Amino acid sequence: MTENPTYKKKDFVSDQEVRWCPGCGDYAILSAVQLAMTKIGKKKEDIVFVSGIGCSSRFPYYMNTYGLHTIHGRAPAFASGIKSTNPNLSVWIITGDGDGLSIGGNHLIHVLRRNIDCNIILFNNEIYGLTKGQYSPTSKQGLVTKSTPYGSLDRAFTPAKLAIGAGATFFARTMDTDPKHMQETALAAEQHKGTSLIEAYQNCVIFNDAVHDLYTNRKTRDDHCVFIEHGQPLIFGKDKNKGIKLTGSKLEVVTIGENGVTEADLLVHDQTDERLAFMLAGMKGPEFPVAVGVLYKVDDVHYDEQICAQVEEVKAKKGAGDMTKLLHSGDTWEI
Amino acid sequence: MTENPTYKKKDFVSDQEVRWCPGCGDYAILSAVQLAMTKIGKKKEDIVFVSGIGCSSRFPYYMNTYGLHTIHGRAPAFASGIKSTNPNLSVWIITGDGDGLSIGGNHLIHVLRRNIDCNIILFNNEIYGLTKGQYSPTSKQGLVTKSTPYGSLDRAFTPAKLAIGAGATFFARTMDTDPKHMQETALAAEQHKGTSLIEAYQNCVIFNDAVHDLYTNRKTRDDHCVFIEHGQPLIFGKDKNKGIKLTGSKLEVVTIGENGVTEADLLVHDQTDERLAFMLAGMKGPEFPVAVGVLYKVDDVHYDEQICAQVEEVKAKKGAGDMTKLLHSGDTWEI
Amino acid sequence: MQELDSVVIRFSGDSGDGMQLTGTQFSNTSALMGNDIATFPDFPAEIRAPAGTVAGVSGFQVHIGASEINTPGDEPQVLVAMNPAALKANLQSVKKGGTVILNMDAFTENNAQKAGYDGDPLQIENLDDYLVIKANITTQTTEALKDLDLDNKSKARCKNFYALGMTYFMFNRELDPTINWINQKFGKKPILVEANTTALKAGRNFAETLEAIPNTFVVPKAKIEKGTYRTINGNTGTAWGFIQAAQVAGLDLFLGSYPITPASDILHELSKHKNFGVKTFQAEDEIAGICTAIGASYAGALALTTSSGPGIALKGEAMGLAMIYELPLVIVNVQRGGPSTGLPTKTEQSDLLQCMYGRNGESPMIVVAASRPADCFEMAYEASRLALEHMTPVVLLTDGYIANGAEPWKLPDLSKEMNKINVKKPTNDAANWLAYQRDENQVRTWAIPGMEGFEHRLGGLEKALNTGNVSYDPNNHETMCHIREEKVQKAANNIPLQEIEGEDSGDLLVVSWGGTYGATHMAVKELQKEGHKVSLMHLKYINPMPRNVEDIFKNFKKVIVAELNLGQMRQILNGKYNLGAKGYNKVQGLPFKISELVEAFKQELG
Amino acid sequence: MQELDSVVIRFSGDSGDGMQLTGTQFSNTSALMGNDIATFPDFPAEIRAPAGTVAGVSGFQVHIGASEINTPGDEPQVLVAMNPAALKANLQSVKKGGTVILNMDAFTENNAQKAGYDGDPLQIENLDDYLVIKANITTQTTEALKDLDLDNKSKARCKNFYALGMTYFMFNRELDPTINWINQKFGKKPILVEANTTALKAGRNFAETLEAIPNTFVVPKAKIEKGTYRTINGNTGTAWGFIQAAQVAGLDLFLGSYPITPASDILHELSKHKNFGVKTFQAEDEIAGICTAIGASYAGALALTTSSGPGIALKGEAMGLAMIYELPLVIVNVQRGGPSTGLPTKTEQSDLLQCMYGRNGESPMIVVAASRPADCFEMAYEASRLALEHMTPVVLLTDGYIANGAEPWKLPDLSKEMNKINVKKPTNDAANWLAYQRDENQVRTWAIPGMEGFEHRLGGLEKALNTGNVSYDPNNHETMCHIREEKVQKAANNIPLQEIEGEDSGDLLVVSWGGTYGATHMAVKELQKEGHKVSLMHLKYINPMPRNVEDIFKNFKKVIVAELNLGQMRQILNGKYNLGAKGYNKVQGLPFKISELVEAFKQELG
Ligand SMILES: Cc1ncc(C[n+]2csc(CCOP(=O)(O)OP(=O)(O)O)c2C)c(N)n1
Ligand SMILES: Cc1ncc(C[n+]2csc(CCOP(=O)(O)OP(=O)(O)O)c2C)c(N)n1
Ligand code: SF4
Ligand code: SF4
Ligand SMILES: [Mg+2]
Ligand SMILES: [Mg+2]
Repeated sequence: MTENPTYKKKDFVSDQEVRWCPGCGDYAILSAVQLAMTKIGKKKEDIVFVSGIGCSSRFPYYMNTYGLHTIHGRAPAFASGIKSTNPNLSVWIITGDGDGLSIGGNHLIHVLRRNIDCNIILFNNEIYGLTKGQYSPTSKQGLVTKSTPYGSLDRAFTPAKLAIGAGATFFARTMDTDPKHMQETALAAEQHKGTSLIEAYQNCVIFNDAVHDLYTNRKTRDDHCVFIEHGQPLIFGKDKNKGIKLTGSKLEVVTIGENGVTEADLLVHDQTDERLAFMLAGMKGPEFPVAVGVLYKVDDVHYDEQICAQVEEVKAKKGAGDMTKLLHSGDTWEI
Repeated sequence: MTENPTYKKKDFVSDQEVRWCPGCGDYAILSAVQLAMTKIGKKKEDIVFVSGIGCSSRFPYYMNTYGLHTIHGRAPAFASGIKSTNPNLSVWIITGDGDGLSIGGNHLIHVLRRNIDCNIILFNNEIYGLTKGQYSPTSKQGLVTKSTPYGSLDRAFTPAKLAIGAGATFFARTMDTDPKHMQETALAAEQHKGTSLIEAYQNCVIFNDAVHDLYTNRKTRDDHCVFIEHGQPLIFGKDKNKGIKLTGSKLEVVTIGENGVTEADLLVHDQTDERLAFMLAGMKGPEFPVAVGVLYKVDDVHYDEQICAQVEEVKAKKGAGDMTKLLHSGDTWEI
Repeated sequence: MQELDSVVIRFSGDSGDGMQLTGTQFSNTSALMGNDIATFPDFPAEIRAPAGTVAGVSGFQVHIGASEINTPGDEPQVLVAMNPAALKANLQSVKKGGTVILNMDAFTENNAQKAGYDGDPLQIENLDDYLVIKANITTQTTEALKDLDLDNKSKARCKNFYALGMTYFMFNRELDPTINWINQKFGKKPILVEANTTALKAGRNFAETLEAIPNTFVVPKAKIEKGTYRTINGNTGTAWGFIQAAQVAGLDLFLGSYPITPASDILHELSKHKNFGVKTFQAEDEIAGICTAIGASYAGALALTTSSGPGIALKGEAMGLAMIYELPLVIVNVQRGGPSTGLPTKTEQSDLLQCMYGRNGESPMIVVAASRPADCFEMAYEASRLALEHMTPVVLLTDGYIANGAEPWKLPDLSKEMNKINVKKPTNDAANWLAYQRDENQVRTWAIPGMEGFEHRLGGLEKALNTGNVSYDPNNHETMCHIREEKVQKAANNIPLQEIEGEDSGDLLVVSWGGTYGATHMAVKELQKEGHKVSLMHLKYINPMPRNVEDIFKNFKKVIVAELNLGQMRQILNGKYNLGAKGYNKVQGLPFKISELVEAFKQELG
Repeated sequence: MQELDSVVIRFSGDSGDGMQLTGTQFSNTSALMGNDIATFPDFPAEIRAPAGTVAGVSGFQVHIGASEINTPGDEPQVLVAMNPAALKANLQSVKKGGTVILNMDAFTENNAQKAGYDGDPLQIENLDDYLVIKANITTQTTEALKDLDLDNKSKARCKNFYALGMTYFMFNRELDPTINWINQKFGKKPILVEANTTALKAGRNFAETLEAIPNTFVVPKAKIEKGTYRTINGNTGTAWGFIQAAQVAGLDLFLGSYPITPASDILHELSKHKNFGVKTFQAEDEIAGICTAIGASYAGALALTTSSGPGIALKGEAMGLAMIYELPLVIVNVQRGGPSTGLPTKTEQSDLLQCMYGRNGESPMIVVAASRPADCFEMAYEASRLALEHMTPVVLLTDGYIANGAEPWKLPDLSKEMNKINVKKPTNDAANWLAYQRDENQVRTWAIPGMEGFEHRLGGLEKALNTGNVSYDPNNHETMCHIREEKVQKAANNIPLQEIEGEDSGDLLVVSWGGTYGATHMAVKELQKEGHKVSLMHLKYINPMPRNVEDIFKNFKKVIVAELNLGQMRQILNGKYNLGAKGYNKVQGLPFKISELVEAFKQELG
């Protein structure tokens, strides 16, 4: 392996003007990802950003790497083709809650199932931004939007639950208002071999402003998010005195020092425990804090590696293909 | 409500010749469902069977009810339209592991999310039957099929996990070799308000024979299936002496009477506990028995009821629509 | 005060400047004052492109007249440019001698740069041919509102009403309609009512005292047909046409749809009218959109799906299914600039062949197209009527231009002016009913779940004649393919004969279809006035075509097909009638200008 | 022993009777013995329809000859019917005077009923015109195998080899090729080798002793071109053609596909050849199939997607994207009976317009079609070559008939007979490279991830000339639409000129395309022999068409377009060249018969 050049953030800034609404959460994510790219140890020309359609999906235009802005919902399929063709590439999928979970839900669960080694950032603003504000599969029931003037009727997906149910091997949550965490999460995703799904809480100032406020606002964040780490107890709160306890299959918020609760009583995060990850995935406010960080990470075979390995195996077994031989295989005759 | 006629099974047998391979598991399911129909308390003309494409999807032709044989993978969407239009109908979706989980995966998770009050029977034979034997999203990794002569590479979905992750409110497992259980499960599904997903282990004698044998064969079934019931401890085995114990987030197979284990130590099934259901969903052989029966059932709003309620609400609020009024609403002027 | 027969004004500014609203107010006021109008909202492609850039310019063009107005006009005579980018984007299209109103507050160095000017825009652009009115619109607005208890930003946001006030003076518009609108809109926030009203009046007063406006104009009432009028845009008209069809047919209306520009507004509009028994289902994708609609149709609703090009591409398989099911269904394609994602906010007519042929197998379908914003109501109604009476999916084509464009609409007398709709319910004789038994028009009947004794199954496999059971018989397949084709063709007996504008014979027949009517109509009229033997055949019924179409062609020496694509209708007509017709084609994402058509037709006349 | 120039035999029985295998053996043996052959496997639509029913009948027709054979024959001269259903399904198509071999063991009352006979089939059918050979094939087979240690069911299963043996005697076929095959196939189970070989021989011997076979026949070697031959079906040929193209281009081959009848076998075949660097990706649906392929193409593979009509309908949106990306891609449509799910196992040519136009916007694409099983290799290669050399998606049309049908194929000399493939990699000058800079054929270059300095982004929005950056400029859009169209049309310089069979001028030009070549070729040849001034223009390059096509039309008084649809190619040709051509159309899920074509063309000749 040749030495990779050392990059600065600006090396990943393309010559295209960034076009999102002023105040949109997308800017912060773009910036964090550009920074993360300087640290992943990949050459610029070996990085591909693939997106669907949506405000968030304009992302690849702004990255000075290879990139595809594709069609609505299908980015995981394009990425799967890219990665299966050239597993050396670092492939990033950028999608939205509409792109990835509405029209693109099937491709998302299938890329997770195949565990193709790529990284997905799902910009969850709980709204269709680009088409000017219709509710999405993550919108809270009852949301009044352009297409639901009397309130939406659908129950919402919890992306984390869906992903784990589909067989994801890596799921993490982060947010636009914590660029450092965003950056670290991107790095952790790239390091994971297999599909890494990052849900990023993202604010759409125009059509769904402050929807994640409880979790992302610096004032309330600490009391409503638990930043989890593998092997660490689940502690949160401004005063670091709250925690999560597990009894049977029930989670509970407790206060350290009250009712005799000590740190030792708290649930310790094990990112390799699928069932635990599923439980954490479901926590939400206001009763519970949401879990932020890597909820789940487990190693398993990944398709892109296997598809290449299988080609090599068969080559080894049958020898490199010889077309003339193939044509003459089986019954032939001379005239 | 007028009295429903009393039906015999033959009332649900259509005039079309049943066309599956001799020995196919589909026959048993058809028969069980026809019997179940006599008990659900619905008039024949108020029942609709909707399917996609596949061997299993020929099902509606054989039911003497209303029915649609649609296109590949989209049955949940058709059913959603039917049920939203006329919530009085009993709507049944028939799908396969290819139809429902490959091309149709997105519609499946979205109908579960919306919790439309219909019943889905997913015929899981872990293969594409109709197209003559390619692997499917539930096929075990490494399966040699027409399209994978060197073994398949994809990891398999566990339908139960996927469904619960997507927000299902009812999930049950049953099998073609236990028609009585199949029938009871169908009845339970119909009684549930919201989307009921039944996974039926089904044998494809031609392309994937005996794939579920461990669980469905009468000889091994009792040792490899735990038939679960709400409020009952998880006991299984020919001698009814094995059970499942839960410690932390870990499940364990124990033997009653060994190492001091008594029935009281066993996990008691609570079908309303989503996290527990997710754990049970993941149990599989040979180490674990698979859970058969209703894994999960919880009440929640269902879209079809809501969409009608919303129409009534708005009518009540604004009065029944008057087109002339609408045309003249806002600014008008006379010439 | 000078009298004008018509005038074209373009309001242009940054996406955040409220130009759509300003243009709409100008249009509505003019309509209320008795002018004929046509509007052309011209959105930027992105949500809030960077402030100040050309990409972020949002425009609204309105054409008002004392006589018939059919297009938003080729060249604006007045341009209101709220910033340098707006000037840059629009100046070249302004008529020489026209007026340009500039908000000088926005002409900063920074903004000039953002707009891509390499220096002072007023120096760089050659403005000699225009009457330039410079006004510090922003500061004057804040100044006018200085006593109000509002932050400066909110005050500045009223600048569009200030600019509107200036144009109201210039064209002698009444302030009341707009003041009423402000009251309604901001009723709950009296401070905003006051701010906007004050800004409007201040703008008007400023213009009155401004020496730079040497002349004011008046556009007299148009001599249009008597009746009650309102303005309507195409998407609203489309939505209402469907509601009306459902009401007349006595059915619930069901829309299965997935949002997409420029079709989403039909979904939005229908969602508001649940009290008409309208159900709107925002599906997970376009495929589910149409499939839920087909399900709803099977269950007995008047069912629709709405989308634009890329979404329609996804519906092809299900459209074929609806066709072989022979269930009523309307598929609306609000066409936009293609191919692929293309130019989402722009207009085009390039999905005609897709709608005709974008399915596997022989899969004929009725296709109709609306000709202008005010025609969408009727054509949505017609599409529904044909779907229900012929038990078939029907494609309704509109486009981004007529979908968003508005014009006055003479409200129909619903009790008299609408065709009856004859829903094909079977008689009660269940015992002898067959799902695919047909009437003389090859139309089958519509039995729905809940009807006792009519239990039946539909499928996508080929069906046996009459019974509809699965059939692999070769001859049956051929028969069924012919029957389905014949059924669609027989709808020709159930649509109006083709009208032509002008003489029945002549040197040139101009053929147009769909949303270009305003422009082709005006261009042909102009040529006719000049004495040319030109007539117009504007098609709204595309498949089947009216029975007299073939005969009409025979009486013209030449045929030219004008359309906003590379020749799709021409391909159909030439293939069908061997006309050897030429085309006038434009694919710029923009509607036709009358002048370019006049020129092209003249050239063809020789 | 009578010498025949050609003979048509149809093996027919229940799905479980092994008729596909029997037919294949007869074909292969005949080919090895030097005959020309053509085959037509005719599957039932369902997997194992109920045993004994007409729906469950599986047939295999083979045409062998001492001279050129191009179709599987209009009417079988020999029918082997393994049960009553097979008799019922096929008797009406057997040539009067032909031979019918019946397995009397299966002619039970029960089976007759299942076949829909209301009594004894031998009484009900009028068999007077046929030579009927009754044999208790099942019992005689079990009898012949009585000493083998096999259960009776397995013994009875060998009855197809017994029947095959009978036909081998009748037509003096050698047993060795089949015995070799049996040895290979069942090598691991000697008991089965013995059983099947014994059955084959027993059948042959039985026929020899049978008085009922009054005559045996010999079909001499065909006088065909010298070379090495093998039999090939269209799907295998297609798969191999792609592998060859990838080898020549020096690229890996990537297939993204979703199974569908009758295209799945291309996926199956390619999956076997991973040692050629072939990757096959069975996607979750057709959309993912094409999208993975586009991704693979962007990453530098020769990328394909394969499907049939309903699956192609789903790919429209992504095809449009590949088109605007201008990436190489081949989309194979193995056409089947439509519309909708239609007749999945039957053949048709009704997806032509879908492939040409089934996308939003102006979205031109190269379209080519293979003419016969042995042509699929070449056309798959050509499709790949054109995709790579013109940086565009290319549609390759085949159909169920040529996909499953087999014929002898003279193996090409790969080192000489294949066109070079010129992959459009950019030169190393990254600094001056632009993604959409073009050569004289409007073709851009292909830079792939991993190439330093060529980082670029592609998207589905309209692109600026040369740079490929997003552009909403109206004139640029028009320019780009024209360029993309021109690029496709320029490929006409890179394909062979159109050949015609027969004179350059005459009374009638027959136009056909794709998989019907065998029949139209034979029909025209027959008419030419009769002295008619008829020529054949068989199109394989559909968009663009060869440059000389328009001129060819000019020299014929009439044109007739023969196709297995309701007139799709006719619509295109008439629309393009204003021919006023008539059509001969058939939509029965079946290929053309030579005789029906001869009759139709004669009628058109007047
Ligand atoms: C096939 C197709 N259907 C619909 C659309 C319209 N569309 C574009 S983006 C979008 C949803 C965007 O929402 P999301 O993915 O949440 O992205 P955001 O804009 O919120 O970042 C829709 C419906 C399209 N471009 N193509
Ligand atoms: C759009 C489309 N794609 C592909 C097919 C081909 N196809 C039909 S059924 C099927 C898979 C069937 O598998 P499954 O759903 O598991 O049903 P089974 O036959 O096993 O009961 C496929 C790929 C089709 N009919 N339509
Ligand atoms: S609409 Fe919302 S998501 Fe889109 S750019 Fe604007 S703020 Fe961001
Ligand atoms: S192929 Fe398999 S699933 Fe299909 S009918 Fe036969 S046994 Fe059943
Ligand atoms: Mg969003
Ligand atoms: Mg299956």
